[in-house]
Amino acid sequence: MNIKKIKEDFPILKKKINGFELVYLDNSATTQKPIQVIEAVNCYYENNNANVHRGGYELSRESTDLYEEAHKETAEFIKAKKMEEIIFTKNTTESINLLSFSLGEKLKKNDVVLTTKIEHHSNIVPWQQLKRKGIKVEFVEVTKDGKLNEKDLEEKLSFKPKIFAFTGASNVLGTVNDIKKLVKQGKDADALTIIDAAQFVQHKKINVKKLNVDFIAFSSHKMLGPTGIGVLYGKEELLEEMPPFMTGGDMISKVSCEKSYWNSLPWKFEAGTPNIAGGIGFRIALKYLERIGIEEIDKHEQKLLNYATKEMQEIDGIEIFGPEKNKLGIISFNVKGVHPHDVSSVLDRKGIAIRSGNHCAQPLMEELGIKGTARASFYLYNTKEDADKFIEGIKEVKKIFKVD
Amino acid sequence: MNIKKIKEDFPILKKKINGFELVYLDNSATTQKPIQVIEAVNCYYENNNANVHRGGYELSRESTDLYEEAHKETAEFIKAKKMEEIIFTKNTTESINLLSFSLGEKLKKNDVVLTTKIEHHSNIVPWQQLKRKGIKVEFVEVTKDGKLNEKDLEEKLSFKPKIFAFTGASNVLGTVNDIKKLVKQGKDADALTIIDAAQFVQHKKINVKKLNVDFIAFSSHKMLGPTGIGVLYGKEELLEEMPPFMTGGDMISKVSCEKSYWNSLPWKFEAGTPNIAGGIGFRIALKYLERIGIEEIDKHEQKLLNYATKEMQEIDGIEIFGPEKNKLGIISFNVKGVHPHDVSSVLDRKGIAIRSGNHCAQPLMEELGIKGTARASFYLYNTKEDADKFIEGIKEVKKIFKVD
Amino acid sequence: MNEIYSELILDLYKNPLNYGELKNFNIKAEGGNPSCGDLVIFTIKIENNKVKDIKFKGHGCAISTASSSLLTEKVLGKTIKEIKKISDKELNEMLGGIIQTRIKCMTLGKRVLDKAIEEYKKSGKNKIKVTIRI
Amino acid sequence: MNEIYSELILDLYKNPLNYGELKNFNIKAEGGNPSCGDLVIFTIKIENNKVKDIKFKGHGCAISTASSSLLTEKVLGKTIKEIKKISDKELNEMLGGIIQTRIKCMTLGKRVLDKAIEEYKKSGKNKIKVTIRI
Ligand SMILES: Cc1ncc(COP(=O)(O)O)c(C=O)c1O
Ligand SMILES: Cc1ncc(COP(=O)(O)O)c(C=O)c1O
Repeated sequence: MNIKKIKEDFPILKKKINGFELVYLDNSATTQKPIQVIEAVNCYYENNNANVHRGGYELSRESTDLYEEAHKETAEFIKAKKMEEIIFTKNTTESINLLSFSLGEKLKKNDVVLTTKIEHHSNIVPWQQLKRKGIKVEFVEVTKDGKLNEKDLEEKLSFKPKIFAFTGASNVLGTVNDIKKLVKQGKDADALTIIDAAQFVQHKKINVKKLNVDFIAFSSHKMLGPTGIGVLYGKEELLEEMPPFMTGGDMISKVSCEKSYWNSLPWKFEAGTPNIAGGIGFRIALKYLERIGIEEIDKHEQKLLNYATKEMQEIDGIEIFGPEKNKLGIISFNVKGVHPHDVSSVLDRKGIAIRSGNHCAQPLMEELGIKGTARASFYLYNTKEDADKFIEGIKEVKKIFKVD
Repeated sequence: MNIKKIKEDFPILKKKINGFELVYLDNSATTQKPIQVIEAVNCYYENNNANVHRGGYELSRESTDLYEEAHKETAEFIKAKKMEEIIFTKNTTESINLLSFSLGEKLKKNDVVLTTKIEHHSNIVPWQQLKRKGIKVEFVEVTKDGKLNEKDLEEKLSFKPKIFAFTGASNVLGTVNDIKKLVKQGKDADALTIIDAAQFVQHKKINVKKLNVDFIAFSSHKMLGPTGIGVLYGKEELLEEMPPFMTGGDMISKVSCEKSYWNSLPWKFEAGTPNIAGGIGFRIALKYLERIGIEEIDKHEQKLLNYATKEMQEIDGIEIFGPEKNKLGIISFNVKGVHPHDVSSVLDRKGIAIRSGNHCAQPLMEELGIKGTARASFYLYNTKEDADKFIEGIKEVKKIFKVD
Repeated sequence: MNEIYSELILDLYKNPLNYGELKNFNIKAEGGNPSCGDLVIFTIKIENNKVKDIKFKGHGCAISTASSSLLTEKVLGKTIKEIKKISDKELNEMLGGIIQTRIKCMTLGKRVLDKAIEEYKKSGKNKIKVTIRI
Repeated sequence: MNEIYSELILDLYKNPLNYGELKNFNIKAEGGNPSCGDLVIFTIKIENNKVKDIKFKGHGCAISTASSSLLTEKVLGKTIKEIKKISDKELNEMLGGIIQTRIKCMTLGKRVLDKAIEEYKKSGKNKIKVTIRI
């Protein structure tokens, strides 16, 4: 993996912030885009733009083909059986909402949905909405170092939840869940299994067929792709049975004033004109990731993680949250005596972009007994120099706030 | 209005289809994008890409500002009171689904939703879904030339529907509704008024404040903007009262395992990472339209419409559907003895892109007693030469099919 | 000559062979694509696993009409197995080549026919009437 | 010197003036931005429409803490009307200038104070306790 060459592909990394070269360490929130993806979107608008599905002319055939190709590429990326199992949404959040609405139709009073305390709000709030129907939402407890409490999990699964929705990896702590085991445990309890893979697929290989998971959700913008495109994978036989979520154009086959009939998969779940350019750009992002290799990317991140963690441990007054092993390239931390917002502002002054706050995971924050953290997250274009600048920045924070 | 200069702005119009210069006449389905919009999307990815709302660093501030600016520009474009009234969705279809889900929460058994028989599926099917809750959906009848039947409208409004949802203009026939009158009639009947403005705002000026309409919905991709961005305008006081539609990140202010609190408007209705690049590109599309002037564009379309209609009336065996006056630059027609698909294929061979089919308006087709039509729709970059080529194409259709 | 529709397609569209409906059939299959509005109805008489007689009607574009019509010609006298084997490519060649944007129109009749025969076999080769949505 | 936080901000963050809670107050206002987690609680004693005493507590970043603290200094002895007039710009200048990305942190305290005084006036200047979400 040639980082120098990879960096060249990302135009934004040449940008200066406050006179310093951008060091982008907020990859868990969203990633930057390589020129290949930017140009794919361009190229679509300059050469193939037309509405999909409907047209009987050449241009529309081109855009329809390109948009379908994007579904096929996605199916291959996660090793789905076929593109009928790939639904494009706006983002992970919409994918999970689709599930909560559509699966929710069939749930009954007192049915249980099980999720966990390390989830992003997107995998909590949609399920909470089902409470109005008398459905119960339970949460698997979390250990002090940010892992799922196995005993509690077993106990909660013993109550036979209808749905078990959990994250592949924590966006706050980097905790990587053993998804194979969790899916099996869920299946054994007869629950539908859903993985929030928004922090997983860009770092770890996934094979949904082998995994036998029912649904997974993730976002293009977190894996080098355009904004406004998310994915919902679902097993064909499940998707066939489910009622649609949003309705309107493109997702129906026949409409009369009395009744409507749904289109075939995956279009049944894609109502209205989709984000065609976004889908087409996403395909190129997937190709880019595949060319570099997810495993290579993961290895690279792990190197940076280990290096930066070790360096940080040398500094007094730093608390790092999360597990020691099985962790993404994410460092969630606090500098004693300094508010996370201030940590991030000082770093920003040197062009280093990290995030601070509760990271859309308030229940986890509460569990950890903190208000927020500062968070640096690495991706394929980050270098050892980036990590060094980050460490230097933290030292500067301590100097400015005189907390030595 | 300098069409030649305008055409220069649209890179795709230089494309050759089957050896002929592209004549794009499917603008009702989606419009082409000027280089300014394409570059705005580019520029965002190359200079400002970061997640919005959450970050305390410079890059994130830039993207947040740009994304908010897009809301403000949209508010100005339709003369809304403030950007809090502007919600970005994926498309018109999502906007109307948002309403059907959120307003639907408060509707009761036997409440009536009134829509019309000239609607696009997107303003029919979402309302039909409420039937499961015992809500009734009624349709205003349509006259033979594709206008709303006024007597029927009055009668159906007298049954006091809770919601009156109608299109600003028909995507099939071009019929422009008297939205001022319709809103007033709806209000007088105490109904919430909703305009499907997907075919309206790109051709006719709208002032939602003066109009006093409750909600309007439209799509960026039909007005020079990127795919994957739609708008829902709603009166602030109504949006404040409404429950959110999708839930998750960004749309909440506080989450605990028990309960969640919503964020302020408009974010309460924008769950998850939005289509940031799309929103930013959309702003530039609006600026482009404002610079040229919606009224100027309308005039230009009317000229093309009148010219092409007259020319077509000279040809035997052509049936044109829709009203004679108050019509968008849309010609929906059939060539006697030739299926619409074949009309469009013959034209496509010469690089002329028109649509054929039922145009996502099956109830209207049924009403007109036809299976489908061929449809040409003009926009600001179309020229008299385009119209001439289109007319020539129709003559060729007749020659090939020997229907003279 | 135009380079988009073969003379065969135009002829079959204007004067489709085997247009109509059999009174005496084992299979009646109605199928179509509701979103494009095209509809085709086959009535078929099978004897000894062979197509003894076949007619079609409905409404569709030149390509789907010509294709369905040609198909009736082609399958007459063939066994059920042989029908299955007719490929899209073959159909395309027989029709003199059609444009890429219209493949779905060309295959509509074939898909309905294939499905119908499948159902017929499933039913134990009894008389059936089926409606098929493509 | 660093060019990001003024010495005043750093000082007030470490040793905030008027930190604490009044026992004898007419207004107690708790406000914050739940999504960023910052929280400020003002207790205010008003007499003859003037701020006789004021304290704040809570938790927040350097900027919001310093800003709230400075605000208590600034409004002491002022009338309700005068408080309203303090602009964001003024606040910014008093703090020695803050970076653009953090404007919301700076204005948190001021927004809570403004809202609290509004509620106080609405209540007919009776003793109130309010919770404000920004
Ligand atoms: C009148 C009307 N309403 C709604 C829509 C749906 O728009 P979208 O596909 O962008 O959701 C369309 C577009 O085809 C339309 O013409
Ligand atoms: C674990 C996890 N789930 C869900 C989401 C939501 O993704 P999006 O904002 O793209 O809908 C995120 C992103 O922040 C995440 O990290």
